[in-house]
Amino acid sequence: MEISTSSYKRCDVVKANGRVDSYTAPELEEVLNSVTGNGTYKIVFDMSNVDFMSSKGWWVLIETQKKCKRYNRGELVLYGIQDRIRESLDLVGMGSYFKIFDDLTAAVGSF
Amino acid sequence: MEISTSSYKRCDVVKANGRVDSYTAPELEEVLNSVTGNGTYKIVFDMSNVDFMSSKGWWVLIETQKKCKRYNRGELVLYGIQDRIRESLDLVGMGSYFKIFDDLTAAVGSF
Amino acid sequence: MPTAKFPARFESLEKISQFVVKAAREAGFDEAAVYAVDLAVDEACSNIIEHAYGGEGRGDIKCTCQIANNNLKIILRDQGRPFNPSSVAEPNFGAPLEELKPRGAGLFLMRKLMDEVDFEFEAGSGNVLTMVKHRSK
Amino acid sequence: MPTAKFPARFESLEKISQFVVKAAREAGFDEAAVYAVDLAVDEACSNIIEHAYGGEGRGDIKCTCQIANNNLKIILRDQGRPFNPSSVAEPNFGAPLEELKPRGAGLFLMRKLMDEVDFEFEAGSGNVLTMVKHRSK
Ligand SMILES: Nc1ncnc2c1ncn2[C@@H]1O[C@H](COP(=O)(O)OP(=O)(O)O)[C@@H](O)[C@H]1O
Ligand SMILES: Nc1ncnc2c1ncn2[C@@H]1O[C@H](COP(=O)(O)OP(=O)(O)O)[C@@H](O)[C@H]1O
Repeated sequence: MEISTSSYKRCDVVKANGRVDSYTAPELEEVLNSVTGNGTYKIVFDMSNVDFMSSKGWWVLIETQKKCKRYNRGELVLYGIQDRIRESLDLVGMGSYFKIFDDLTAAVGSF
Repeated sequence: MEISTSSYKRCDVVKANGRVDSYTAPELEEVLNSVTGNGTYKIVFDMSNVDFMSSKGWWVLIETQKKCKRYNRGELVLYGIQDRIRESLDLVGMGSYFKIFDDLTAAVGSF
Repeated sequence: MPTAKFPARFESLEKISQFVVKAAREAGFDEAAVYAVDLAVDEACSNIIEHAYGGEGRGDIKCTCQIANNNLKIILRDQGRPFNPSSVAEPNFGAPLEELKPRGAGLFLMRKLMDEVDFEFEAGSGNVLTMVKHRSK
Repeated sequence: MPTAKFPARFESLEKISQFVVKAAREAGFDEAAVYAVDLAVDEACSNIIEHAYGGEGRGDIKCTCQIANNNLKIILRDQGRPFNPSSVAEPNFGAPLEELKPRGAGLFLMRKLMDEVDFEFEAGSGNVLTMVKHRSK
């Protein structure tokens, strides 16, 4: 898995590539923690190149979402989630905790 | 020429398609006037599908830029400008009046 | 009946994934079903490493894939501590965000993704987790 | 030496463009040079409609394209009022945005884009604008 971050005026876009599982989720957690640690709580998680995501990955996003939404200071939204991954998100019942965008510009433009 | 507008939280994206010349520039002017008339002064002009742009088109953008920048309330930025059109923009000497983005998300994210 | 043994480390998860994805494709599953099997096995193996072994590098995971009729049967064996899944409460994903506790999704997903999920403990041979996916589903 | 006549209306600009683009491609120009010719002719015809005729629907524009050696020569004829280009001041694009006046870009561009730009008035036959683009440039 590789992760890159792009900073915009109102938000950061964190883009992961590849597999998010118990092995790689800590890496994702670290990156997201450094983003929130820098005081950025408006985050787009770009999943367009993520082809596998286990519950460990979702938990990292849920914990980040908690931090972002605290004090109404922001939100983590998802972009580019692949159909089968989205199905598993809904299956596990976590779908309602995230806004999902099909378009990166719309995601960034929502902040 | 066709024109479409997408509204985001901080800005509108106005996308023109085809030819902007003396015949079609008034149409572009009308759309941009209605955007600024609605109180939106942060505008991305999406030129990725514009394949011809005469000085009449540039003047419409310059006049819109004046409105947008007044009172520091906003700005018109360009996205997706094709090489040859960009060359003519620089040639005519108007290049310095516009910020140019290669990426729509970055353009929207700049507001 | 391909079988493979992997060190019980998170690093192995990707290789285990490749192993079961191959079997699921050979079983003629569509990509949605392949992903379901892939994810269920990942969750199961993650639990084995984390909970049965209590951490990385303390044993192996043996994985067997059986294709029969319309079924793919995955058998995962480990030598960790026995586990009684009925002792685990269902996660509560209706709760407000702030109250979510980061656990309980793995088992829940495995059961949703697969048609049969069965944990057994055999003194001597250890834990045997059998998961079956029907092709129709 | 293809020649075509177009009604002096802004609607004609796209057809004039197609006509000269075809000639420029036949002359072997690369796409950057084709665009330069296209743009220069658009600016010129726009001016003929707006300034020489003082509006749409008051005459025609006759366009001739000559390919010779390494040159493309475009001749535009109209029956509008004569024009002395030396009377036109250069635009000032160094000015602050607020002070820019929306005029003077057309002529300026034509001269930058083409190698030769020549306006003549012949009593009887009217205005003749000749623009030449060398292939090398
Ligand atoms: N293979 C296993 N061996 C021992 N305990 C397990 C095993 N799998 C699951 N458990 C127990 O069941 C609980 C729920 O598991 P799971 O739904 O995967 O969530 P999580 O692993 O995220 O806590 C775990 O916290 C653990 O106590
Ligand atoms: N073909 C023409 N016939 C008469 N006057 C012209 C012609 N072309 C240009 N002009 C004059 O020169 C000025 C500058 O022309 P131009 O650089 O194209 O800018 P614009 O047309 O935007 O004013 C025009 O305002 C007009 O007064």
